[in-house]
Amino acid sequence: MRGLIQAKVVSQERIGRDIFKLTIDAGHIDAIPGQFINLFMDDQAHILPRPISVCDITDEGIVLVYRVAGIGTESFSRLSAGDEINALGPLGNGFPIEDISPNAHVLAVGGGIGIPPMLYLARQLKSLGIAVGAVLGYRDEAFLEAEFSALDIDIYRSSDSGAVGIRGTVIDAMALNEKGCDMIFACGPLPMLKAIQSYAADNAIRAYVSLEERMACGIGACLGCVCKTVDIDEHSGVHNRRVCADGPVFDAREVSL
Amino acid sequence: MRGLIQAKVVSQERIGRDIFKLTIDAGHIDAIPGQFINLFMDDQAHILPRPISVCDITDEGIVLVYRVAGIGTESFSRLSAGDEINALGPLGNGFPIEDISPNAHVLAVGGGIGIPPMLYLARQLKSLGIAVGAVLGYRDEAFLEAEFSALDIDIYRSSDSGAVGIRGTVIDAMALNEKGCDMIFACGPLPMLKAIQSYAADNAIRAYVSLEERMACGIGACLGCVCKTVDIDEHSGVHNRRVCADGPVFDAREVSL
Amino acid sequence: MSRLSTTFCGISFKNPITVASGTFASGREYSEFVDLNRLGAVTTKGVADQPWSGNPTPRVAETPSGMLNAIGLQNPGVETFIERDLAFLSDFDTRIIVNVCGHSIEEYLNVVRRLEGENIDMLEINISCPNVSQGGISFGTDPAQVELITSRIKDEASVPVIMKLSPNVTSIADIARAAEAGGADGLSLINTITGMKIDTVTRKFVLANRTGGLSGPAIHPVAVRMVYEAANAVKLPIIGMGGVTDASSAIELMLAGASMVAVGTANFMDPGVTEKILDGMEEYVRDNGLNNISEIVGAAR
Amino acid sequence: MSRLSTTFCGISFKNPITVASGTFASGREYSEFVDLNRLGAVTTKGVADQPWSGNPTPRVAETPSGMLNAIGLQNPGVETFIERDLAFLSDFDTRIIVNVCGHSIEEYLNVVRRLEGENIDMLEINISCPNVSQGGISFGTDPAQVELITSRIKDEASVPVIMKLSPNVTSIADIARAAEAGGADGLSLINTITGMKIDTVTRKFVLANRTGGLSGPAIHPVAVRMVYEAANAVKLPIIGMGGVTDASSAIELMLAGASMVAVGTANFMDPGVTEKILDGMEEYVRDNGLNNISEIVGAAR
Ligand SMILES: Cc1cc2nc3c(=O)[nH]c(=O)nc-3n(C[C@H](O)[C@H](O)[C@H](O)COP(=O)(O)OP(=O)(O)OC[C@H]3O[C@@H](n4cnc5c(N)ncnc54)[C@H](O)[C@@H]3O)c2cc1C
Ligand SMILES: Cc1cc2nc3c(=O)[nH]c(=O)nc-3n(C[C@H](O)[C@H](O)[C@H](O)COP(=O)(O)OP(=O)(O)OC[C@H]3O[C@@H](n4cnc5c(N)ncnc54)[C@H](O)[C@@H]3O)c2cc1C
Ligand SMILES: Cc1cc2nc3c(=O)[nH]c(=O)nc-3n(C[C@H](O)[C@H](O)[C@H](O)COP(=O)(O)O)c2cc1C
Ligand SMILES: Cc1cc2nc3c(=O)[nH]c(=O)nc-3n(C[C@H](O)[C@H](O)[C@H](O)COP(=O)(O)O)c2cc1C
Ligand code: FES
Ligand code: FES
Repeated sequence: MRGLIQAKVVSQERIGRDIFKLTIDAGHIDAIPGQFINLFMDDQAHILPRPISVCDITDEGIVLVYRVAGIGTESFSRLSAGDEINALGPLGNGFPIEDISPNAHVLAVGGGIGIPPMLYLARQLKSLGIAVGAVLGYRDEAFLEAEFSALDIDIYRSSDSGAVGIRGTVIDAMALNEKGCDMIFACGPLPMLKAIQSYAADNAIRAYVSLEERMACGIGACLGCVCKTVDIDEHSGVHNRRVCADGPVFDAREVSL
Repeated sequence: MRGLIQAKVVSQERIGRDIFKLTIDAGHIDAIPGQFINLFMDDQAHILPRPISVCDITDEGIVLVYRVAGIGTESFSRLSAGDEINALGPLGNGFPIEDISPNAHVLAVGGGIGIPPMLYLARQLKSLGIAVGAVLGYRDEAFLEAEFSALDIDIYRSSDSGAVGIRGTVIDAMALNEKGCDMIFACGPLPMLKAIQSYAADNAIRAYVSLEERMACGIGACLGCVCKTVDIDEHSGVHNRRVCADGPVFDAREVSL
Repeated sequence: MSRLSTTFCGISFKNPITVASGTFASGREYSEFVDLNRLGAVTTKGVADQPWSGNPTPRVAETPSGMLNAIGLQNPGVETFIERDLAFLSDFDTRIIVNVCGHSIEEYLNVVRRLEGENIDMLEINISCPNVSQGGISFGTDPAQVELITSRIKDEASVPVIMKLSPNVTSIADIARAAEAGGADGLSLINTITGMKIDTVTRKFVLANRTGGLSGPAIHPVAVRMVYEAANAVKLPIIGMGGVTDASSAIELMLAGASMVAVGTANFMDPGVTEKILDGMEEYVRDNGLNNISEIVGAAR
Repeated sequence: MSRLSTTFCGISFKNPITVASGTFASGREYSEFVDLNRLGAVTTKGVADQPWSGNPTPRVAETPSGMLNAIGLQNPGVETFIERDLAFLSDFDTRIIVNVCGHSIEEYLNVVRRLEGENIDMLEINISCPNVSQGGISFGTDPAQVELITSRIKDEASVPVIMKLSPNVTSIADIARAAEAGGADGLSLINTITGMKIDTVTRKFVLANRTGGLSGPAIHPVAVRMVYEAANAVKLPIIGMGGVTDASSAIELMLAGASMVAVGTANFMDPGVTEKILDGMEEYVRDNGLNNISEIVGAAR
């Protein structure tokens, strides 16, 4: 039976102005890139979980990279080695890396705090022998640079300010890739995902996008976190799918963003 | 202007099965014996303060001794040196030690978790040159023994089980005092205070009792913590006085227990 | 016989713990985290005669010791529910309470009729649904409507009918009496209290629906009071709910007058919470020398 | 002119922050912790024509992110209030809002009449008091009673009359409209939501009075919703309250439609909280480039 995991903080590091890298030991956990972990606050006043994507899995534990966005992430940023934190996961479906043909060329596109899950994704794709490049769109400050460099893959960077890579969006950065691609895996803010969705449609490339939605249960029971679908969804019987359980990764053709 | 004090934990020590001694540095604080400090939990789900009597004031800070009775005291018991805790105080009136005639003989009577404030009371009385003896009624386990012994005053002990001092109540232990007394200062459970009240009335001894009541504001504004008074109280206009602001110490003749 | 076993509306339950409708779907997702066989009953998400799309997102928001939801009763309709969800649940040794919603009395009756003969133990009628013929105001706030809808459903149902009351009323006792007058077999309360949250930076309503239902620990004291008032107003047995997170908060509702207790929002805080509550109840029964947990129903004094 | 200054019922206030009646007495105790001159107004504890003893203790209890109180409106009566409390407050440069209670319309009127000519700025009428002539049910839950008591008080009062509404009603909009029909100058809401707590070990009601009023952060979402509904139902200006603990929760009530905000239970969590809220509001006004805080009243969308 699965359950709430009392995880132990292995380490915490500030890797950007308001970005932190938290490694937790949650026992043996296998995750698919794109899956997420629900973190709970140690405070009975704040009852809902905070979903954070798996950024990496190392010998030390699960690596989670997050931006301080509010009271929950702020409280996580104060944790240090040895502290305990309740976690649930891994949750969600993850990117369909097992279904990719071995000679495909994949672009892993991350924007902002959608960058972290691209690290684990790219690493796993590479270990499956699949050609992968990373397209990373920052605001104005780079993070996880060493980790991405260590992957030894093609990386195309952009930023809003031009401080990192070219000035522009991830779509602009994708133009730097001259190797072409058959598949895009993307995570980032909604406008970026919309742009990926039309880019993929226009160029007849398959794309999978990882969505965000406010969550309560995180496991598909409360229907709090749905996204709109083009067709009637078999499970819901309506044009809704559950981001936490049916996603967070969706075929870009099936969702209305 | 007074305000919430961000106190620092100097030390915490377990001194009984479920009894802890917490020393906090709350800046320079002068307290009258019988006054209390409101401690706050670091948890937005638990919003009311926990009143704890001043057990002692040393060079290190304010000493508070408390029994784990619920979620608040349980959370305090997990604090250790260097942690922060919000505190308000000292609050309340305290025992009228300044009004005692220099040749009076005072008995400081503490029952259970009403024992700790008797330490500071006895020490202060002694330093004013007033003759004081302590009557301490335990459940079955002694605590603060060394601290009381160090005062070098007469001590009469009783316990429910007989494990400490004589088997019986503080009234029984008071009988061991052959020096007589002109004044009783008491803190402890309600049945004990009632017994003190009638003992004092029967023996025409003045007595002051420290009462407990559920509190919200702790400063006399919310009227949450009243006790019944024999006469109409001038402030309230009715037979009620505020335990937090007019007490917690009352002349035993003025309250209906 | 277990000391937690109980009887409610003439039906035996292995224990008084069920889940609050809409927080547990039909149990499939939570079956990875909870042994459904341990629960007294599974209460399923509100089901209508047709699929409902529910509200736009965001549908949930956190509030102090609570949350707001405006799911809008999304459900796949009674056909899919029977084929998929009832079929799934029938493999477990637990009672099945089906929560029903509708926009009109006719829609409720369609669901009730369609469920006739299916493997279900009780019906729980959610009367906080928007009543289209009354301009979207819920059925549950007007005693006359409550009595009417109760009696209409009772006419058609062959299993016990539990009316689920809304707390957004001046007198829960009046509503409880109306349900009793309509022939209800039991009551369940409380549904969520209507609330709202606004983002002070964007000045936007946090929920797309503007208002949502407040649930979780924050509302527990209101639930205890309303269960107490309802239990003192009528003779019907009550399923209490609202902010239950542990054995103690469940027991409080029973002391106030509830015969069974449903756990809702707490499932989101810990998916295994229902089993922990059951463990805590066993301990309570033992520590207090009770022969059966039902001895404490309405025992507060 | 400060960017927090505001006008309410034609009276100018240096800022929109006051305190919730009954949580701040008449300001004397809190004056050790707060510079009363900084507050827009002090709202005093409910005062009756005679001293009231209130309820037996325990009168307060903690609940998740909230508390219950059953003080029972203990007060020393209007004579002592005028002599002692009004005299004390008149030394400060802040507005004075006097909260009034009574068991009958006559008792309310006695207080209102006695306060005529005294140095007060507004009356706030607490209609959650037990109405003796109606069997102890509060005045505030029946629109007809609300309209009647409002108009009777308006007939006698020479300062603006704010009706303080109870949230324990099916439709806060109906009650707001009744107050408006009765001639109220403004509304204040919400009073506490009735709740209950039971000790599972002793099986006793934690409050001697059994039920108490729930206040604090737990009820904030309900307060926001009710302020929004009332603001959309009537043209009267509103003092919003319920669970305000910081500038953000105060601003939320203003975005929902409150022109002023009262801070209650939060004073118990930090006696200096009102000044911190004012600091936070100044920052908000600056950060958002507002000319005046009142620009945000009802601005949620
Ligand atoms: C599947 C998924 C994966 C995510 N992965 C990451 C990640 O790897 N790194 C990262 O920094 N952030 C990630 N997020 C966003 C992250 O969950 C929010 O930033 C975080 O919950 C904010 O919590 P808070 O308490 O700091 O903010 P508050 O605004 O105080 O949170 C209040 C409530 O709103 C919810 N909430 C607030 N923002 C969001 C949001 N953007 N999405 C969903 N719920 C939100 C919170 O969970 C909480 O319940 C992810 C979100 C989802 C849905
Ligand atoms: C003036 C005064 C002085 C006190 N001095 C001491 C002391 O020196 N050492 C000590 O161990 N205890 C003392 N107490 C009792 C102490 O305040 C309670 O044991 C403590 O508040 C319990 O909090 P909790 O969260 O652990 O228990 P819970 O039962 O979880 O508390 C729930 C709520 O009830 C209140 N409460 C519970 N028990 C009491 C009580 N007996 N009196 C008042 N409020 C209560 C809490 O403050 C809180 O608001 C004193 C009480 C008062 C009024
Ligand atoms: C996400 C969510 C969905 C809900 N859906 C329903 C529903 O479909 N039908 C219903 O009668 N009540 C529904 N409720 C109300 C709960 O069943 C319950 O009455 C309420 O949440 C109070 O209990 P709690 O505080 O334990 O959650 C829902 C509550 C939540 C939080
Ligand atoms: C201890 C206490 C006493 C109160 N006394 C009164 C009162 O005398 N008159 C009144 O109208 N409201 C009274 N109230 C209600 C508050 O004024 C306020 O409406 C309510 O507490 C909600 O605000 P809050 O959550 O900020 O406390 C009292 C509230 C508390 C907690
Ligand atoms: S968060 Fe509950 S269904 Fe997704
Ligand atoms: S606790 Fe508020 S008056 Fe004593």
